[in-house]
Amino acid sequence: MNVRDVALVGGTTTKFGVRPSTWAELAQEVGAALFREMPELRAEDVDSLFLGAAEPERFAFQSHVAPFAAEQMGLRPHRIIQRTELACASGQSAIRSAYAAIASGLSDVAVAVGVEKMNLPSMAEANSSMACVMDRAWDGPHGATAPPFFAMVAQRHQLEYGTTDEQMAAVSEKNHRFANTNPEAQFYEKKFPRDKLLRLPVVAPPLRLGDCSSMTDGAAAVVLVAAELAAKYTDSPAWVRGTGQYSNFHNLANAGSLTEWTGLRHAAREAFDRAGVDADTIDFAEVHDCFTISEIIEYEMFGWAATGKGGQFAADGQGDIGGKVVVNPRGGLLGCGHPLGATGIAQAVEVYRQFAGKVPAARAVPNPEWALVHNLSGSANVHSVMIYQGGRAS
Amino acid sequence: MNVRDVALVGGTTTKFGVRPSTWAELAQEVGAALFREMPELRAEDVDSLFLGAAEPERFAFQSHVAPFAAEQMGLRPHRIIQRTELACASGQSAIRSAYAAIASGLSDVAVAVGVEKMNLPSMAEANSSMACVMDRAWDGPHGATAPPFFAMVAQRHQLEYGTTDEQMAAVSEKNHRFANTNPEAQFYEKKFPRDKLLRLPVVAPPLRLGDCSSMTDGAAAVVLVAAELAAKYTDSPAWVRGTGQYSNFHNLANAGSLTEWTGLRHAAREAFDRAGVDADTIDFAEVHDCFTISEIIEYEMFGWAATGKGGQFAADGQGDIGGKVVVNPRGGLLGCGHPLGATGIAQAVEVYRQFAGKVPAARAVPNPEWALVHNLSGSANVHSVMIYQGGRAS
Amino acid sequence: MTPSLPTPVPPREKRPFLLDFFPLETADQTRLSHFFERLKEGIVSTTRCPKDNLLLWPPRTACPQCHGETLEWVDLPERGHLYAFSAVLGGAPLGMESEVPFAVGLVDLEGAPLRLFGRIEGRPWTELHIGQPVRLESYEIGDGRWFYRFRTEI
Amino acid sequence: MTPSLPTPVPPREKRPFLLDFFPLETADQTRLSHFFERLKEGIVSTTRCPKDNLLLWPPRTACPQCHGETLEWVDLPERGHLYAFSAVLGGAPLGMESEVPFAVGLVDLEGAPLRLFGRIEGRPWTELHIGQPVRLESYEIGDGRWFYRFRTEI
Ligand SMILES: [Zn+2]
Ligand SMILES: [Zn+2]
Repeated sequence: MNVRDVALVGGTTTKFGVRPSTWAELAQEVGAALFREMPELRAEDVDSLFLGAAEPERFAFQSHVAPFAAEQMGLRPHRIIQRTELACASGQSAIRSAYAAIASGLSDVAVAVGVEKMNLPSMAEANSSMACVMDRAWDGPHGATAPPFFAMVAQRHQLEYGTTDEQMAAVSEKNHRFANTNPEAQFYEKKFPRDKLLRLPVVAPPLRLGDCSSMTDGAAAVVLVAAELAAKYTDSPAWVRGTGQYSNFHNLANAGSLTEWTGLRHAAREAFDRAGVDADTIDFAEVHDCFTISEIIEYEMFGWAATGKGGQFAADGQGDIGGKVVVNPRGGLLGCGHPLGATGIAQAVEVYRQFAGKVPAARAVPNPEWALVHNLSGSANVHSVMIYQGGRAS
Repeated sequence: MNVRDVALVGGTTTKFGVRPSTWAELAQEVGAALFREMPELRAEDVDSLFLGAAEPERFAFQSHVAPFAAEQMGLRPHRIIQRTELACASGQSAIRSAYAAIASGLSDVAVAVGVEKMNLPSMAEANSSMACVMDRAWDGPHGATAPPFFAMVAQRHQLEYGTTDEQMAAVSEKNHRFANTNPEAQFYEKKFPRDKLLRLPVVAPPLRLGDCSSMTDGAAAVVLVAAELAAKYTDSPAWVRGTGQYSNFHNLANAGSLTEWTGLRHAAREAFDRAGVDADTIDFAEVHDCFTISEIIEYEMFGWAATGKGGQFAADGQGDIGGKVVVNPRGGLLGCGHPLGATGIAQAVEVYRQFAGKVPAARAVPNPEWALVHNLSGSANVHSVMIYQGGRAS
Repeated sequence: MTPSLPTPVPPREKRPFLLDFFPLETADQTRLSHFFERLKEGIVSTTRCPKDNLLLWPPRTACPQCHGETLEWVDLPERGHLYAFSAVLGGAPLGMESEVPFAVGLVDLEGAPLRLFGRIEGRPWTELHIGQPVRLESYEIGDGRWFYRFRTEI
Repeated sequence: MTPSLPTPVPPREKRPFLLDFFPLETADQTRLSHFFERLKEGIVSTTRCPKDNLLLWPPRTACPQCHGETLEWVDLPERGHLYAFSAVLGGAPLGMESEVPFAVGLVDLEGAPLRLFGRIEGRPWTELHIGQPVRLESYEIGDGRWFYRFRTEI
């Protein structure tokens, strides 16, 4: 049997934000929304379920979450069922697993779903759970969490390349502006002009509140199928063309340079090579802007901006519509919020919608054919990239 | 490109038991052991890492465990890195993911590793973490954990079919006797004759201590490669021939019959069909004896024993060497202990070793060609099956 | 259905959420707060899909069969009988150690197609038998929240 | 290297293990208990692979390069300088809220190819600068366990 082409044929997300819903209720909500969005999808045809979730064991005190999600969504997977975890990249991992399962013939119709409930009555407890994404026993006792780590990244980038707070704010302004077109975004109704962003409180110097993504509740789901089934579900699938990952280190002592993310260069190269394209081919990208400085370094590592010039690239609007590449038209993690396991799935939903012409004009990428999704996880110690091509179902 | 055949070409486990080692140290230990066991394996050739781990977020207060494990093992995965979770079946899920990745061409050489640290200074805390494998918010507050659930399964099987405590003890005696041949087993040096088993304290009536697997620390790792690379690593690979899973329910109210595990019948059928064999073809099986009653019902669901006759099958020694099918020659979860994520990997190690003739005579299956690995997870709400064939590397 | 005994409930030590089995029950945390409000009135209720005529447990916000989100609340019958039972004699989760030994069971409700799992109060596990009549009851857990359990009929 | 100040350490509330960042340090829990014994003597040490001449952090039981399990303990130099730093002004994990604001940084050790992450004590974050000299120290955390941190040179 040949390795099969795999199409992403639809998907949806819940409203992201501080939700008065449990993890189970978010899973039920996204299941109902998915079947409403895709009336041709029948539960009994879904043979496999891949759940991306980062820390339900802690945030929701619930383990064995793949069958738990299946019950909430009204699914009875009869080929493959599993949960994939890669912290902030757990959702993309679920899609990659679904891809491999379908390509290899193990599955024909798979749902990849991401669910995360992060807003708890005790946010200090939630912060502890976030902190254990890093090396808990050796870095954790010092107070290692994402904000001070990425703050050091920003500090070094500012020192080495002269990147400014204003350039970082340009990233946040763009992504929040795109989020204002996206009713599912956490900050859909909030305006963040640049001058306001620069007056927000400092969270971890030099990062201000507007430089950081949020603790968010949300869920998202997509459907992937073997090529020959794609036309049953859509006439505008997103084809999975390339994937790459790289894992460098874990303990912060082994990070090496904070500003040169070699793991991302490797993962991007692998994904581009498999897709047979390069960075210049990409029309739009959903990249991991957990912090503004992340998106700036990602411009550089993907090769859209020269090394050290990511800040200028942002300030020049090169990641905006009309720029070199449209980055985070959905609103990014900054504008949409970052429900860890759901983020990578929601990014893929945006890819599908852009290809299908189902986004408002204010964020529509003109004639998109190639898209890229990127997630980093932890302290940017792992990078995950997928490349999609739009096109007709065969 | 064709879907590729996938070979499991080697593996190893740490000593299972109450270990004076952290999660990280267990990962380091199994990494060192794997490279010692397979001198032809080079770290830079390992392109992908699949980690099976059930609850490191809770037991070890560590998330993002795939790159964490990579650092401990001295690996830098450059194709795929992820952790798979399916509670008690997390290890088998890692192997299935590695299989799909290699078969589809995403990976050439992958390590699937399972690590679990369960023995904590507070075992009540560990018990809470075990309990959240079930529906925490609705079944958990009542005190739902594995022992009382499987005790109800045993009670119903005894009521419906006349299964006896003595028949359950026969399973435990066999598996503990096999474990006495396995220095890596938690109970390698402990003898459990049937009369002793029947005098052990009751944990959850009718289950006694000897009917239940243990809280165990341990790690195990295997290497899977594309067919054309197999000969580089071994001349006696275990070929992955079939896989099947089924997910029925989660909340205990939706379990249906406690003694008819339809999910296992489905998963077995799927795996047998993909492998092109049936239950009678299987020479030996590593099945999920988390409790003695589980192995008895598994005899029935796989079709080796008639429905309701699993207890008699055990008492007759039909799962022993010389019986219809050799079940759990490694010593099972009862004899080896059950470090959740490591269990499925350690079962696969036994499959490899049996095919390679690397086990002591006392547990060697005569001329094995076909083997089966089974894990249930949670309240037997999910079943996972893989089928392996022994044979020369091509 | 009668609320639990009027004896005062001992106050409950506050636990971190990741060690607290009981659900958060207020409307800012769950869309199923009606269930817990009804519990305080002594009634165990659940949701039902009118379209599929399907009684659902646990209570939900979307039907697992038709995926519709229009469900209705119904009260459950309080009588049932034991389908299976066991007891926890050791190895209890954190916070339940002092309750050991305790009985648990699966209960077929009378007149509703549901088999609920729950704690069985009233008699020690050694005096239980399959088929034994039990009754659903609600109780305050000690910090203002309520839950349900079964009690053997006298 | 000097042990931490001789002022008495306030006793530390016992936390569940799944909320306790500090490692278990005794020989029944870790094969690296030597590290913690040495900490009590005021010395931060780590392991080194003699075969690869590789200094490893954190201390380990197996070499990530040659996969050998024969490592040796070496003491670390106590002086270093800040490679990067920031501070936690909010959003601290449970148990660290009362320490906010606190500074953290990556420190290049003098004379050893290691850049360690750690808490920076001695001066508020507003008075720190890249390149600032700091010194490794050990301290008792309040329940008999020890850990390490950095302190700015006066
Ligand atoms: Zn319905
Ligand atoms: Zn070495």
